[in-house]
Amino acid sequence: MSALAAAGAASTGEAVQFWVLGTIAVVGALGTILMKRAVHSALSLAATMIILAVFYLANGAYFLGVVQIIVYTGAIMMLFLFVVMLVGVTAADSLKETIKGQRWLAAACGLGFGILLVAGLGRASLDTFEGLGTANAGGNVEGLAALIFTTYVFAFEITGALLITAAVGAMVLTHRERTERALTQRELSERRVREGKHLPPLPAPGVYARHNAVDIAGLLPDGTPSELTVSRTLRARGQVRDVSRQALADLRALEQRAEERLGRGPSEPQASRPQGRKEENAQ
Amino acid sequence: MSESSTVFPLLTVTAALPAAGAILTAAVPAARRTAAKWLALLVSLGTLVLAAFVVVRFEPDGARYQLTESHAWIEDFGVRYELGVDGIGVALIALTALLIPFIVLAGWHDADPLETRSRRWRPTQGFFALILMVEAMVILSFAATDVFLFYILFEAMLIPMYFLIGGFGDRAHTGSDENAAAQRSYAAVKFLLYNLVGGLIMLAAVIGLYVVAGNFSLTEIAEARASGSLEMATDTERLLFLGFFFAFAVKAPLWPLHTWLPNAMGEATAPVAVLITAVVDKVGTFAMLRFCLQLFPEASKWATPVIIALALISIVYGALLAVGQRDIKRLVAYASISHFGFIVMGIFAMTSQGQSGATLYMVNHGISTAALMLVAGFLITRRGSRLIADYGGVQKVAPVLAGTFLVGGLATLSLPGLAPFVSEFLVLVGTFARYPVAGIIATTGIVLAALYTLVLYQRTMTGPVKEEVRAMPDLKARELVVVAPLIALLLVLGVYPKPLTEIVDPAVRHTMSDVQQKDPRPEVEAAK
Amino acid sequence: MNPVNYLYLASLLFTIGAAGVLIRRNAIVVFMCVELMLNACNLALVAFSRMHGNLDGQIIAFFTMVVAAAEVVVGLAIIVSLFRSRHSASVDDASLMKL
Amino acid sequence: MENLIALLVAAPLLGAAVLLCGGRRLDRAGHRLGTLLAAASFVIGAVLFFDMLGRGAEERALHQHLFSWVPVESFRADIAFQLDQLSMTFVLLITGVGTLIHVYSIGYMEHDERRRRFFGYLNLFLAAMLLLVLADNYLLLYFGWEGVGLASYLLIGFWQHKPSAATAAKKAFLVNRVGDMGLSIAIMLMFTTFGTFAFGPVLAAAGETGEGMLTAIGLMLLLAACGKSAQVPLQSWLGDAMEGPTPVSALIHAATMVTAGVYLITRSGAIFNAAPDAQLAVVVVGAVTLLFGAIVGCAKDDIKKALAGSTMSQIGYMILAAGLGPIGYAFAIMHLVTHGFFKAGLFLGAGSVMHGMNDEVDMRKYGGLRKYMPVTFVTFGLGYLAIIGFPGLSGFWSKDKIIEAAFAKGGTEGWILGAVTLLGAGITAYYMTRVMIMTFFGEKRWQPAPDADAVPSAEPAAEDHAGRMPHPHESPKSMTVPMILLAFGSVFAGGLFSLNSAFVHWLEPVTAFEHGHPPIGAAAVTASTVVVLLIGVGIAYAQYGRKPVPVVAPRGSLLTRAARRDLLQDDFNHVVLVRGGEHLTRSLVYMDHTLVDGVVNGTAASVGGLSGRLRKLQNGFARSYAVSMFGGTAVLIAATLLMRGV
Repeated sequence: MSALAAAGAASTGEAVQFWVLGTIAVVGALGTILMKRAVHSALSLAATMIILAVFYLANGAYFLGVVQIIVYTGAIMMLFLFVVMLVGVTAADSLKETIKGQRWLAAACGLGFGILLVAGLGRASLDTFEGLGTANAGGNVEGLAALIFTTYVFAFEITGALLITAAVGAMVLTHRERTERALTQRELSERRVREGKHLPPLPAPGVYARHNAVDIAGLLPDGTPSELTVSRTLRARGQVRDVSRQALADLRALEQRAEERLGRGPSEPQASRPQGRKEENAQ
Repeated sequence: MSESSTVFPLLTVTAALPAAGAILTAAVPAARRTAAKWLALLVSLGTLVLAAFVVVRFEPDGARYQLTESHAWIEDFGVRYELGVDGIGVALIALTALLIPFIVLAGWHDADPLETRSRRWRPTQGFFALILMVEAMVILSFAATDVFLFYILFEAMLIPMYFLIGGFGDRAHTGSDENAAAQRSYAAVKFLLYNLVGGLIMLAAVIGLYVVAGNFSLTEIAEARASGSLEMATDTERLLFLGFFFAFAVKAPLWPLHTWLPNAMGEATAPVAVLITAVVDKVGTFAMLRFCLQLFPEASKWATPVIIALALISIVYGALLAVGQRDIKRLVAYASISHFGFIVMGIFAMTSQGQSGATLYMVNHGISTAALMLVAGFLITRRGSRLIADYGGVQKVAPVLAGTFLVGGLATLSLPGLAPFVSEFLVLVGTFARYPVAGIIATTGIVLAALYTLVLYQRTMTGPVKEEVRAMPDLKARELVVVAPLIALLLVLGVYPKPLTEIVDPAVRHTMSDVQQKDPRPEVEAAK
Repeated sequence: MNPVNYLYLASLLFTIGAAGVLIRRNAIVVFMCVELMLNACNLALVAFSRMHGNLDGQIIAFFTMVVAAAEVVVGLAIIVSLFRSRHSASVDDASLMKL
Repeated sequence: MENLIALLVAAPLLGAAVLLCGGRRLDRAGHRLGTLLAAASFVIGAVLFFDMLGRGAEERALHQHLFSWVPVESFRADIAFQLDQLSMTFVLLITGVGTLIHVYSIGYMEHDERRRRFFGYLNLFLAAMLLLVLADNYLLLYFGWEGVGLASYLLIGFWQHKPSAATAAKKAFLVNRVGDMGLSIAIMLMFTTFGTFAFGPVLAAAGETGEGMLTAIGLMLLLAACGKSAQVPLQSWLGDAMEGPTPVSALIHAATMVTAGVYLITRSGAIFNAAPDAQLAVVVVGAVTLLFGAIVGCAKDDIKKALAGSTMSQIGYMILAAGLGPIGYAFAIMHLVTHGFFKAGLFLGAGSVMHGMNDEVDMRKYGGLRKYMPVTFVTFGLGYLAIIGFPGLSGFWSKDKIIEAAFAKGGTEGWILGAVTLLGAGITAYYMTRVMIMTFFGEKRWQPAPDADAVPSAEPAAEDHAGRMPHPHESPKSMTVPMILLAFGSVFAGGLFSLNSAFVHWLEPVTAFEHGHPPIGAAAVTASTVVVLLIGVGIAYAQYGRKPVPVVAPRGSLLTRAARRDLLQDDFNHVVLVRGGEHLTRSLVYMDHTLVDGVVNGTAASVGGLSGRLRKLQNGFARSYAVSMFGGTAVLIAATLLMRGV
């Protein structure tokens, strides 16, 4: 990796770096679009971005490289993660395709597009690389600054305006004005009475809980889980864990471990077990 | 054309006055309906005066285009605001400016709101404003010597016409109001679609012309064509010609693109019907004469046989259908189709008689149709029905109405002594000189014309008096003021059309030289 | 190695991103893919700047980043409000464009 | 002096304008004004006539150029008049007879509330007719030609509330229009051939072009003449034209307008002389019509229609004569003039009879009227003698000359034509005698007139007589005086003209005259004419004079029935033209609606359907749109690359 200027031709070191990191970058990109969970996509995208930052540096775009890490990987990706947390896992996450033929079309287009790009690049004569030696002579940042504040000054100003607008817009979009006073608990209960359902507070989740299990629906007397017991958000995310089977499985495991702990003699089990086996055969 | 524009932009002003008048009229508050009417009338009269100035200022033997104005408009595409009139344009501008006051006067009560919907509800103002707007556009399009400018006007004209047809229908309709409204909107949409299609095709041709010629100035292109500095591939020229001609043929209207006219004229009020057939449609035939022949002489000659054939079909076909009509206004519409056939035939006969005849025909047909249609309108408003069968014996109760109606009819069948005869005979002679067969077939048109006119007159005016018409009042003063001048004009132009021909002939001579055509010389001279 | 490979890489990433936009239903992921595409472009720009030996490419890339940031901010805000209103972040649910 | 010519036309034109636009306040004086102006025109005519006599035979023609009418390049039509002997003859006839009939109409139309307009129309007719005969070019002649057509349309349909009248008027105009087609085509041919259509140049240059062209022109002119002069095959309108008031029938459909065809042919003599085939056609038309009209005249019981038939056949004589070329022109015109006198007289007589008989037109309901209306009887009788060509009276001179000329045509043609003309003379004698007897002799066969609504209500004195027995009475002076004058004309005119063939010499400069020599001597022809005449009278007397005339027409022979229906020619028209035309138009209207319109509407519908299908592609999923965008971009890139590659 060259000191201050990316040379016209890449050194072997750079080559190695390219092949290694490039592969990772591609994998990360694929991960971004193939991971089921948004969180994982975000993380793999972050990885790709960091690698891109490295590539920037390798190409003599030091400022950009740094900005890439700070702004992109640091800020934007975090923003993504925040939103993911806010929205949470949704039914939209499944990779199952709902529109008929969409996936094939997408694949075809993507493939064709890629081939076209590669073909175009191949056809273009891009063998002569000046390298940034001269351009970065006075330092990369200074060079950029000189350009930004001379040639591109207007664009620069406008982007400033754009950013401000974006910030304001984001606030406007997300901000929710509370028009009426928040209901007190009393009013809430009165409303419940008026509506005439769930006079008592909602039933608690976590029957058969083995850890603080807000996502396990409580069971009704007939053994069916009751959605009511789970918070709305979890329901919206479809993260309610099915109780009935899971809980019984846990129960059996519990008994087994209890037996082991008590260290029962093998005799009775041996006596009992064949019977049990007989019963099974009989059935 | 150079920047040299006349000291006083007479043409612009002539067109601007009605435009301004339209805006003012539209602005008149709802309560002051009569004021709006008077305003419209005064404006149209003022325009008439300006048009008279145009006629006076125009020197028949002067330059081809006079009163020229030229200002840059869209530099990048060489579009200029370029005006100028030749004899033909002058004649037609005069016709337009002349007819509008009568149209306004005849439609005096046509747009009175039957019920007051709201305080902002003012159809009357809109009606007259639209008429004036049409007048402005038509005048400007007669004066435009820039193809693009012309195209814009040619299309823009449709908007007010659309509203005039669709918005202010004839109140004498058969069947329920909803039904009538449906028919009316059908007619309006049909009118719009037909002309839009034509216009779009023309637009393509206009762009093509720009690609070929590099600018839109009619005069420059025509000069370049004449001097041979601008060569067009034969096919290109023909395609462009067809593009232009199609639009004009729809407007004219030429068979088989005619079917919008009967609907439009049938559903619109009589004055609007006159506006359509006597004024707006003339733009189509005028444009054939000015643009098709000047810009594409070779293609014009190439297409002539087909066009003559179509024109012939229009003549006979229109007349025959007129005979078969049961609705007075539709009958007049089909008669007009027949007459437009004559005009187109005269234009493409490529003889000076044919072309001056065609130009005169445009003017005379405007006047005669106006006379006939407006009287028919008065008749219809009296009885409240458009069906011929609902009339009979009107002559007995309203002799003046019947008399004027008859004169209008006789003009339509081009009786000698009335203006249309001169033009029709010129067209016939002009055509006959080059295409004898066509000329002879066309003459059958005069018999058919007599047939439908007289049948119409007989069924409506003569015979025993029908009960419904027994109480029919004769023409009122306002209506007489509308009809009398038109009839007088018909008589004068029928006996002394010379002033008109003197204005028109030089322009025709120019056009003839554009298409490099000479009148066929008579046999006897040829023999010598 | 010829630095042109960076361009190949960029195009590859771009294509992947585009495909992602097409196949994912989760709006957030779609956004991420858009980001991926933008980054690919940036990479290409940077490579070009190296190729031409001047910094304009980098400038453009810089602007791209800025715009991308703005876009992300607004886009995510939209997603959030959408999720609030209809409890879903699926782009298919917003099929209001249907006639 | 030539400036007076315009006045000839202007006077009646002024009258027409004033009377038609004048409004009700003129109702009382209107008829006088009209008559006055007609008379004025006559006086001017007379002045011009004597002035003309004052000059040598060759420089008698006068010209007046008012202004240029339609000048377009080489197409020059002028409003210009030419008054030569031929025109002068007509001017005198038209204005003279016209004036008399104006006077007559004063009495005849007395009870009609629209008398003012009637006189306006009459003046309009005079103006147009004068324009026709004074024009110095064919286009102006066409002007007058259509003008008289218009006047006749207005006058035939004067009682417009009568559907029959309105229809008759329309029919007349239409049939005339067919003829006008011929005239206009002829003018076009002239223009393309000679480059002009003024009489002088055209007739002078007639020799310079091919005979084929001249024949074409001639035939077209003949067509025009057929239309205007009610010659076969365009004769059908004349019978119905009798729906008009009787003075109109007398003036327009007997004396003047219908003879315009003869004028046209005579005027275009130069063309016909150079085109024998056209001439032959003319002769044939004349001969056929001559017999046709005569036969029809024999069968009609309606007195006016009988007279109309006779008019037809008399004009047939003239046309035939005109077709004979130089040997005939002069006699054609001469017969035209004499015919103008006696036929007008006959019609006025008929009108007077109808006036007395509550407008009864059926001769079978007349009879024995001579005692009740003596003046009418005498004048009518003189007219009768004149028309059958009783030796010494006008008709004799003119008709006899025509028969001679017909024989003089020479060859078999000559014989055939001569025979036809002779036969015609015989039949004329027959049917006129029939009319005479049925009307004035025999016993009374009067019937109470049917009630008013069946009878034309506005025919003067109809309502008050309706339903009552007619009481025939002599007509007022205003009616009898013109009849008497015309009677004088019909007695002496012929003789006067024939005094050392003054008339022929008078016309000779215009219509070159050459003496025709019948193979059998002139005397023999005359003798045979008289014989045939007597035979005709005899038969008629035997049929109608000896035994009483049945009030209800007997069924009659096939020929009779056919003749009553105008020899079925009208029915033919009705079936072929009217019905066929109706079907044609109806089907065309249908076609226009379904086919021409259908195509357009169909296109619109199909476009609608297509767009409906396309809509399905828009499933509203952002991602599928994205796919299409992406694919589009790919295609674009591919395209650019290919462009580069190529």
